Amino acid sequence: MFAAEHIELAGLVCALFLTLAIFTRLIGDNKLFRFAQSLFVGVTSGYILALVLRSVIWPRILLLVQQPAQYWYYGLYFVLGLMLLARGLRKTNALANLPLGMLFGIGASVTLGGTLAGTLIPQTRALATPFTTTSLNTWPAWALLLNGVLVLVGALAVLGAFRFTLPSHSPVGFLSTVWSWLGRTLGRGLIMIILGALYAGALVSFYTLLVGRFSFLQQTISEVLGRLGI
Amino acid sequence: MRKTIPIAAAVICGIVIIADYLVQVPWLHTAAARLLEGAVVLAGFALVLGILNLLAFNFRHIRDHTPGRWQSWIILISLPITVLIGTTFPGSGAFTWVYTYVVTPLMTALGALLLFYAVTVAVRLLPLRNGAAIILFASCLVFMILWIPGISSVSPFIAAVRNWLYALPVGASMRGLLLGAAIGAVVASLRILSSLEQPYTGITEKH
Amino acid sequence: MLVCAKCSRLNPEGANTCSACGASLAEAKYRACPTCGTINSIRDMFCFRCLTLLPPADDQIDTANIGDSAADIDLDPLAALTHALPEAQLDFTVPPGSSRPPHTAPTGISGIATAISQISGPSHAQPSISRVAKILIYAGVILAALIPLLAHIRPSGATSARESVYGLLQSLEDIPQGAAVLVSFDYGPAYAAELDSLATLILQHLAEHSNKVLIMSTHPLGMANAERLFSTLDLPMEYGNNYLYLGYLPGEESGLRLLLGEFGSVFIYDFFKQQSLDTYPLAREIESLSQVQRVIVLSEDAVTIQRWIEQVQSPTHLSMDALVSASAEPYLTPYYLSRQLSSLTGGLPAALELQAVQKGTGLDLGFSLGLVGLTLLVALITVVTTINDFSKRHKQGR
Amino acid sequence: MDGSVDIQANLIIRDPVLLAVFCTILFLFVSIYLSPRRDIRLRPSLFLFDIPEQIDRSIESGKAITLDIAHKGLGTSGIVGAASSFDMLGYETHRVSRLGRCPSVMCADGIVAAVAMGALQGESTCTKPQVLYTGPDPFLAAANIALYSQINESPAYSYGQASVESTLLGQDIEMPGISRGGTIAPLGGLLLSAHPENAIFGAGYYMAPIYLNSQSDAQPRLHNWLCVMIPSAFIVELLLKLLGHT
Repeated sequence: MFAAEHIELAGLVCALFLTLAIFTRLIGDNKLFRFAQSLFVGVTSGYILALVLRSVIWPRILLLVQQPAQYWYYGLYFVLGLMLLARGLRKTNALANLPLGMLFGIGASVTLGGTLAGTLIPQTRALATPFTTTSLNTWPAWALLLNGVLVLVGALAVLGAFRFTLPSHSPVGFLSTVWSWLGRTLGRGLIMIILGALYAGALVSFYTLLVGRFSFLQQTISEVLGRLGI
Repeated sequence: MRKTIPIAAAVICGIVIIADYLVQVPWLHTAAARLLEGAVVLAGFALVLGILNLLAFNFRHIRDHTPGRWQSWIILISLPITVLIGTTFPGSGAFTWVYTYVVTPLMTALGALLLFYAVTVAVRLLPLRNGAAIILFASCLVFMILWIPGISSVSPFIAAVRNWLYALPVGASMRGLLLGAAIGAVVASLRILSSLEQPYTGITEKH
Repeated sequence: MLVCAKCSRLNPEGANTCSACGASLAEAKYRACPTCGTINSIRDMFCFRCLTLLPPADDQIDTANIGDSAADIDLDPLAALTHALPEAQLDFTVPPGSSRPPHTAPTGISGIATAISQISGPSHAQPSISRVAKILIYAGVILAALIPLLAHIRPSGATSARESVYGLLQSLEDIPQGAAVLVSFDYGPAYAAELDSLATLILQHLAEHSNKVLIMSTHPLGMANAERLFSTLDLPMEYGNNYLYLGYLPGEESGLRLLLGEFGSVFIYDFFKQQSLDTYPLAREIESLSQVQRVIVLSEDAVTIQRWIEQVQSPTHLSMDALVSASAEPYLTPYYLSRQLSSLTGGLPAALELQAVQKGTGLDLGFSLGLVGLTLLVALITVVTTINDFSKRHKQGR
Repeated sequence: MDGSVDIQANLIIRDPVLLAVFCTILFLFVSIYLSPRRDIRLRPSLFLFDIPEQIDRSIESGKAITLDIAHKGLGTSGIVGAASSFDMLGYETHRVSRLGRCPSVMCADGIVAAVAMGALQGESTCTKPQVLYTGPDPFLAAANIALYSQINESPAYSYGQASVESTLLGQDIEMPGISRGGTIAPLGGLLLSAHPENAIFGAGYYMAPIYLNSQSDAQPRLHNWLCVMIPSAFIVELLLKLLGHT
C-alpha cells in the first residue's frame, strides 16, 4: 500500500496539473483543456450525485424501512420520484406529469409567499422609513427628508424603466407618460450606474479568485519540489 | 386524466403552502411541511434524472462516432467511479481526496479564468456610440477605486462618498430593480397557481 | 448591403426592391457591414463588431423605420446598449452574385487602439491584431494578479475600514456569549479564495465567545468546503458539543422554508459521521431555528441570500448577517438599508480590513496595490477604446 | 398534531399586512383575468419582437437551435423564472418542427429539464430527446455547454436564465450567436457586457412571453397594476406611520 504522504503528493501533483491544464485555455483551445473540462463534468456531477444519494435519499429509505408506520409518506415520495424518472423514456413520459405538477405548485407558492413577505412588502415599506424616522443617525432632518425623496424617485424611476405597455390616452395616461419618461431618462441612467457597480464588484471578485489561484500555484510548486527533494 | 390530475395536484399543493404563509393552523402547517419535504426529495430525484440524461447524451455520442467522442468517454468513466467512491465509502479519505485534488482545482481554476474574460468584455461593450456605456464604465471605475482595501484610511471623505453611493444611487435603483423583479415573479407564480400556465403537462401553447 | 425584411437576402445599398423576392427595401431593418459582413441595425452608424463606419442610411429608409416610433423603440431599458442585434453573430450566407467586398485594413489612430478595439471582432477577420491586443490585456491581468504575491508592504499605524466592516464587528459583538449560531456555507470551492478569510474570522470569533455553532449548506459542495476549512483551523471546539455539521439541504426555497421546522426532520443524519442527530448533545439542546439566536450566511451569489431573507428571515425576524462575494454586495444593499440584514460584508477587501482592525495593525498593501493595477488596466482600456471611437466618429464627421 | 382540534381556536393570522396585500393582489388578479379583453399596446422591444425572425434565420442558416433555460439549482427555485422560458420553448418547438427539426435545450435544473424532455417528446418530429442537463453549479453548466458545443454543432440561438460564470466562459468558447436573457437580476452588468446584444433582466424576463403570445393581455395589465400599487402602498404606509406617530 501507498503511504499517506505519497497519496498526498500524488494529489498535489494532480491538482497542479489540472490547474495548469485549465489555464492553457488562455493560449487557445486545446486537448489538455478539453480533457480537464470533461473530467470536471464527470467528477463533479458524480460527486454531487453521490452526495444527494447519500444525504437526501438514503437516510429516508432507511427510515422508511425501519419505521414504515411512522414514515409512510416517504414511500409516497419515492413512488413519485420514480414516476419523475419515467420522464427519461418516451413511453412512460406522461407519468412524470404528476410529480412535476406537484413541484410546480409548491415552487410557485413558495416563491409567491417568499417574494411578497421578504421583498415586495418590506422594500416598499422601507421607502417610507426615512420620512418617519427622526433618530436614524447624525443627519439633520432636512437631509434625511431629501435623501428619502431621492431614494423614492430613484426607485420609482427604475421601476418605470420596466414598463411594458405604452401609455394609454386615458386620464391616468398623463401620469403614466410621466412615469415612462422618468424611467427612460433617470431610470436608465441609474440602471447603468448599478450595472457599473455590479461589474466592479465582479471584477474584484474574480481578481481575488485569480490571486488565490496564483498563490496556490506558488505554494504547491514549492511544496512538490521540496518533497521531491529538488 | 393525463392533464387533470397534475393540474389538481399543482393547485392543491400551491393552496396548502400559500395558506401556511398567511395563517397558522397546526394541521395545515404539518401538511405544508410534508409537501415541502416531498419537494426536497423530488429535487434529489430530478438530479438523478438529470445525470441519467447526461450519461445517455454522452453514450449517444460514442455510439454515433461523433468527432470528439473521447471527451464523452472521460465523462462516462469518471462519473460512475466518483459515484461509486462516494456511495460505498462515504466518509473515506478517497472521497475527500477526489474533492480536494480534483474538484477543487478544476473549479477554482475555471473561476480564476473569469477575470481574463471579464476584463476583455469591457473592450466589446465600450465602442457603443451612446452615453450609457460611458456612465457604466465611469461608475465601474469609481466603484473599483472604492473597493481597494484601506482606501478609507486615505481620507474620511472617501468613506463618506462610499456610504452615500451605496445608500443612494445603488440602494435606490437596486430597490427599484428588486421591486420590478418581485412583481414579475408574483405575476408568474399566480399564473402557475391558477393553472393558466401549465408547462408540466407538456407544451400547451400553439402559435 | 441591405437585408430584405421579407426574405433576408442581401441587396446592394441604394436598391429600392429586393432582387430575390421583389419586396420593397424601404421596410429593411438591418444591413450588413461592408467589412466583416456582420448584420447591424439600419440606424447604427458603426458596425457593432469591427467598428467600420457604415454608409449613411437613405433618408427614405430612415423615416420609414424610425419615424414616430423611434422614441418608443428606445423605451427598452437596455435599448441604449442593444443597438447591435442578435443576428449580428449569425453566419449569413451571401447570395451568389453579390460577393463580400475585399477586406480593408482598419484606419484607427494608433496601433494599439485599433488592436484593442478589434479584439472582439471575428477572429478570422483580423487574427494577428486581435491576438496582440488579447495578449496585452492578458499580460496586464496576470501582472496585476502577481503584485499581491510579490509586494508585501505593511505600513505602521492602525487602519480605518469601510462602514460594513464596523457593522459586522458590531453585529458579532451583539451575539450573546454561548448563544447558538447557525452558519451556512453556501459557497463552492471556486469562491473559497474570497470567502474563506471571512469564514475563518467568523468561526474564530464564535469559538472565542464559546458560541454553539451549527453548520449547514444549501450549496452541493458547501459542506465539503466547511469541512476542509475546519480541518485547517485549530479551533478549541469539540464536535457534537460546540459545533455540528447538520449537512446539505437541497430544494433551495422549499428546503429553506422547511428549515423553519425541526432540524432533525430535515437533516436526518449529520454530515460528518452519518449518525442520527439525536446522538449529539448539541442537536438535543438546539432542536429548531427558534433556539438559534443568529444566522450567518456565507454565499457566493446574491440570490441565495435573497432566498434566505425571503424564506427564513422574514417569518422568524432573526438577525441575519450576510457575508458575500464582492460581486453580490451591491445587489443586496437594499436589504441592508431596510434592516432585513444586520450586516452586509463583501469580498476579500473587507476581510483584509477586518483582520487589520481586529489586530489594530496596518494593512498588507499587496492586494490593494494589485487592485490599483487592475483599476488602471480597466481605465486604460476605457480611455484607449473611447479615444479610438471618437477619432473614428470625427473622421466620419469630416 | 391532533387533527380534531378546533380550527377556529387555533387559527392565527401570521402577518396582517401580508394577508391584506395577498388578498388585494388576488382580487386584482381575478378581476383583471375575468374582465373583457382590451387593446394593449406593448412597448416595442427590439429583442423580443425579433425572436420569431431570429429563429427562422437560424434555421435557414442551418444552425442548431438551442435554448438554455433555468439558472443553476437543485430545487424549486428556477421553476417560476423558467416558466417564461417554457413559452419560448413551446413557440420555438412549434416553429422548428414545421421544418422537421427539433430544438436542443440545455437546463441547469433537473426539474426544468424533465419538463423540457416532456415537451420535446410530445412533438412528433423530435425523434431523439435533445435535452442536455448541465448540472446544478454554474461552472459545471459552463463546462457542460462548452463540451456540448465542441462535440455537437454549435448552438446558434439561446434564451434563458444564465449565470454570469457560464455566460463569460461560454463567450470565450465562441458559441456563435449565443444570446441570453438575464437572470432575475444578479450581475446584470457582466451579463450585459458579455452579451450586450440582447440581455434582458429584472421584470423584463417575466414579461418576455407576452411578446410571443398576444393571447393574454391580462399579464401586462396586472403587471401595471402592481407597479401602481407600490407608490400607493408607500402613501398608505406614510400616512399610517405619521398618524401613528402623532
